[in-house]
Amino acid sequence: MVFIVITVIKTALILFVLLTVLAYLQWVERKVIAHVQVRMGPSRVGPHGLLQPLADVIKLITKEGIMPPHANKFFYLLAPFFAVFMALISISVIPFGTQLTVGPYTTWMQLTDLNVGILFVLSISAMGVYGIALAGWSSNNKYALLGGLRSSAQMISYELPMSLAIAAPLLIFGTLSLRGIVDAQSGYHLGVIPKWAVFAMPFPQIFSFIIFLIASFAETNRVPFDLPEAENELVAGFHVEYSSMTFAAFFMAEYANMVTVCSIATLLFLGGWHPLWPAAYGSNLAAPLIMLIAGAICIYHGLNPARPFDRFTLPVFGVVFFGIAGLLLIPPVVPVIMPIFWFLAKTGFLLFVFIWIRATLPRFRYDQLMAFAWKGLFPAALLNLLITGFLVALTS
Amino acid sequence: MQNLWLIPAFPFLGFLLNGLFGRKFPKAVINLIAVASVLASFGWVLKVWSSGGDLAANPIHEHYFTWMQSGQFNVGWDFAVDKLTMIMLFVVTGIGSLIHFYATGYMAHEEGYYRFFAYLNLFMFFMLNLVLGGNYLILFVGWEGVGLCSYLLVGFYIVKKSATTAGNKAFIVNRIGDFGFSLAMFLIVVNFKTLDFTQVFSAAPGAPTSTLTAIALLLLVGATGKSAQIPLYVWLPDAMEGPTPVSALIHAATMVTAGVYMCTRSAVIFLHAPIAMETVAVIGLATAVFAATIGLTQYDIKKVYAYSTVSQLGYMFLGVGVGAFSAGIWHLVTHAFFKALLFLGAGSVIHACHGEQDMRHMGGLWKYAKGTGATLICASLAISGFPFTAGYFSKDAILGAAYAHEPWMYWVGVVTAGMTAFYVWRAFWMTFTGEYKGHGHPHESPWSMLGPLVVLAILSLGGGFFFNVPKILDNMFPIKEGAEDMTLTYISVAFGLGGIALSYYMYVVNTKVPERITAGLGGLYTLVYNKYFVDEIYDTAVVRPLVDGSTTVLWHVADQGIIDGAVNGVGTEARGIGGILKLLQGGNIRSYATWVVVGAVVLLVVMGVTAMGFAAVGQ
Amino acid sequence: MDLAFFFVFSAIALICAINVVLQRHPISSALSLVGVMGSLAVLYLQLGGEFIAMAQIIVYAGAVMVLFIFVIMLLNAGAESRSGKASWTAPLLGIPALLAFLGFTVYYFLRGFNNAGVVKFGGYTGGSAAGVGISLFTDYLLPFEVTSVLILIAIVGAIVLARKEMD
Amino acid sequence: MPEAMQVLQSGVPVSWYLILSAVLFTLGVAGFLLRRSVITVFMCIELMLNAVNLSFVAFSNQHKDVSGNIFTFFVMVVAAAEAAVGLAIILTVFKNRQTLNIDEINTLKN
Repeated sequence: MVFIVITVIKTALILFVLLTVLAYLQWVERKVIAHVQVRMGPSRVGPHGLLQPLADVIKLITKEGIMPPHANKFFYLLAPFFAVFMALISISVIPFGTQLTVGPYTTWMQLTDLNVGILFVLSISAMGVYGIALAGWSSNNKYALLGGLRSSAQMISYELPMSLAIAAPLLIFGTLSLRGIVDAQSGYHLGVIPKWAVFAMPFPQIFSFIIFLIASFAETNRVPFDLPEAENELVAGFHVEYSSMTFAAFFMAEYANMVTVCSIATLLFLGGWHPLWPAAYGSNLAAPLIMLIAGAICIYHGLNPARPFDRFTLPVFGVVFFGIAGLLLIPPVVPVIMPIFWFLAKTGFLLFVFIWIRATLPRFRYDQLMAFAWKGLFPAALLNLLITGFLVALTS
Repeated sequence: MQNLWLIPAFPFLGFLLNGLFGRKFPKAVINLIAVASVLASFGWVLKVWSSGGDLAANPIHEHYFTWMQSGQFNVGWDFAVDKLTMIMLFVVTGIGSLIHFYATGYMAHEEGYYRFFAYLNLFMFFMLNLVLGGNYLILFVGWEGVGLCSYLLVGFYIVKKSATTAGNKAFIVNRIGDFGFSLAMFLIVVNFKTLDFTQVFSAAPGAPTSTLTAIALLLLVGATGKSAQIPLYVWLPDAMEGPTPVSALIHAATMVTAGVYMCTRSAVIFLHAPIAMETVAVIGLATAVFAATIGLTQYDIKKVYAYSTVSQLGYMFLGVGVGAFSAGIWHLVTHAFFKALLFLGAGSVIHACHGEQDMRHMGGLWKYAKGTGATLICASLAISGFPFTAGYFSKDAILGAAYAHEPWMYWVGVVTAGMTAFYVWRAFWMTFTGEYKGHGHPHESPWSMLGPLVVLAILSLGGGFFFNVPKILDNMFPIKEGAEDMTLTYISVAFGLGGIALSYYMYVVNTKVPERITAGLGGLYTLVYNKYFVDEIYDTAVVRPLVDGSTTVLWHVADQGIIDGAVNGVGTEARGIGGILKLLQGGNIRSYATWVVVGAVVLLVVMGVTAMGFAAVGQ
Repeated sequence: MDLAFFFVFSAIALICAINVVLQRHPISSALSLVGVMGSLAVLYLQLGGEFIAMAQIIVYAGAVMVLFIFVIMLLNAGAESRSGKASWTAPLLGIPALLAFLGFTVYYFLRGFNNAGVVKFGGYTGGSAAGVGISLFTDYLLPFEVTSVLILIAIVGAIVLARKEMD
Repeated sequence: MPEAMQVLQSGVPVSWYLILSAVLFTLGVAGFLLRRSVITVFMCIELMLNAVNLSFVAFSNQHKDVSGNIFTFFVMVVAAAEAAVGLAIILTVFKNRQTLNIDEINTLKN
């Protein structure tokens, strides 16, 4: 009974946080890209456009949902649901932190831990193709169909290097459970270098990390592999016919997938919630320090504002940041919050890389995409797996 | 953990670097990589030797990973080092590095420079695998690998037809031997359920003599192939088409002695198979004398040394065959010294004469190439068993053991020793004394070539003192007593000196004698000069029949006649029957499927009505 | 608990399987087949075959069926046509035979396995990735290697067949 | 029957899985017999394979022996290869005959 209650609470919490993050991730993306391109980005709705996501949601809800003629209604409506379902479900096996004890109850910061967790994630991402393929097929539109075909081919092709890249670190960890994987990366070489997979002996998994990142760009249909929704050739690819909430569903699915692959990369290669350097050298102070700096910056810009309303908004943010910093310094909070902080920091960094790449790179041509997958990425992943296996066999 | 795997790893790394990127590298880099890699493994061997402790009491054995496992059969990637291996390691890496160094000078002006050194490093890798291997399969990997490298290097001058054919010959003849070897391994697996040396040798004494004899004989087949013994020696002389450093390293010092090493390694099996031992001894002796007689008449300097290599290998097998394993290994070591020296010297001579190999067009080189000449003198003394040179000790040990075993073997061996001395010195006189009859101006070789020569010369003079192999291997192969009769030594030495003197008389004092002897002997001479027509005999006796037989019998008769006839007959028959059955073929897949289902139901009914059906179902 | 689990997912599997047979449109059949595979994967989990369950989803649902859908989309295959001379052997002879087949098998299973024991979660964990892997690379090594050759052949065959110009 | 109830409390009888697999197999065969689209027929074959896999896994659970899982694994591999080649064949057939109706693909007869 208690177990069920706890699980329900955890589910609600995770879902709430995740959905908020998804909404604001899009705001962050627009802001970052804007600043990369020396624009201001959303700034009308609320201070610094902070309420933009809300406005978008309202807009999407109130729009009219259009049903294209001669479309297969059932699949047309099933597709977005399927996509978002598959995108959200794999979050359930991702551990965010260590054990958490509230009064008499102790639980892991993770919905559930499967013995084959990583395989589960792989299988879910494999199922993700259906949403897009169905959408492309069922909306009875040649651009959509092309987009669907492209994306299914692309996803199948890039799943191989992805799986191979995942297999290499698994050889070192010797477990498939995500929690076990993170535990296997605890500790430090020479007391300072973290035992993450990217620094793992006998063969640092840096290559498989890079391969995994590239493949996950393709898996999430992000630039430079966003051919399924290439605006200028396929107008909008598989979701050209979708509008209002169904369109929002696809949008959400894409961002949810981003979050998933980033957290998987964090767990597999960047040591999950383990800090970058030992707590002995004060890794626990990193979080409050960052918050303090952020607060200081806000205050400073508030005192000599660039825009009129900065005079009011920025100091408020500064105070908020100071408050968070103070919160992070409370001893009982530290052991609970630090793992989460490190996990979120790494994931956030990877998400930033995703956005950064989108702001930087142009799109591949389709044949280049396939050639890259089969002639470049796949052999590289295979070779990496081979070397890793050989060295592991030699040293174990 | 001594990390033995590093020893072969260094040359392999060199091979990868030179083989993959050598095309881009300047020669200096290629030299550096090639020589440094071999030197590195030599250094690691030294390190292992110094820190290895008492190898006799507790040999090193390292298991890296299970290579293949199926049922109870299990082969691991094991390296093992005992004293025998240690000796071989020193010979291979030591002489290997010397010859690499020499090759940098000798090959300086050749095409495909990087290719040559890549192959050479690859050879070192496989040879070290062969020596280090802790079970027959690893040994076999090395065994095949060195065969491959020998093929690649013999055919190194890819534009020369003769070179490529020689490479093919070496490879194909070796196949026969390897076939025997693999059969032997199968037998071992069947009888002992393992290929691991220690397990096999601990189990061997218990096995029936017949089995052991079969295994030993098959191993011997393999050895004759790799070590150029009768009847499979024919490839070695042709292998001289390869560059001279290759002849020195592969076809004199290391690879060709692999057979001897393998037989010594399997000593336990051989000791329990007396018949096989006799065979080994007889084959060794026969090869020794046979090759020696051919060597008497050759004019190509490298051919002369090649045949002397064959006959010296015969000596080693004689030693193994009469049970003096340590003596065989001893001769292996010393022979590695002076024969490598002979070949390198020959290479230097050829270098001096602008690629001329026929001794009739040389002569009088002494005043041009004193260094080469001096080193060659040392080598020739050593091989003819001049007292207190390296060859003297080892050959003497073998002959003594042979006498203790069978006096007549001793006498034949002694006569062979005389012949050896004769033709080696004949070669020396013909090259270095008299007038220069070649073209161009001969010149001394660069120091990169002379340096190794000097080192090897010292070794061939003093090697007997430095490495007293029988003492080192005393715990593995107890020294045979009874060979202490000094008169035997005197006799063999006398024969050796006699050979030298006779050759001096015939080729320096009175150079008319040889023609007269050739004229006198007539047919016999042509017979020997043409190497007893063995190649021709093999050609008519083995190759032609195979080709013709397969064309006439297999192709025309068997294939076209019987098989095709049968097939066509069946075809016509089938067409007849099909004519009736085709009425069932509606071409509709679903109706076929229906019939399948009906068949399944019938099967189930049968299962049901028969009691065994229920038994099967209800497990 | 186990019973409810079994009933739910076997029901889904059965409904989807019936759907596979009855749906007129290939895509509908394909998706129903995906449903069958998914529920079978869950049943595998219950039977203690974790690895196989995941492999079922990754390989079958994730790759094979996607290939099917891909081809269906490529050929733009609509609802099947009733043209062509149908064979009446199939329904007339096949269906009764099929029913007989079903009856016999079910009878044998009930008869032969009535005391074969019961299945429950965690009752058997040999099907974990480790268990499968160890058995696969020791006892079944040779078949494993052979399958790799099989796959190679399949790849070559597929490429040769699907080339643009069949020259 | 109290003991039967008690058995059911403890878990699901293996035989039920086998019966389920038998039914699925039968459905697959039925689809093979009744459907006309080549692709659907092919999918029915996959359905039969899945049914057999289920019985394999059930046996493996019954005998507490992993071999059943291994067989399933091999069946999957073979099915994947088969799907690749089979679909390629279907593509070629469609290219040459512009039809997917299995009743019209019947030139191999008499």
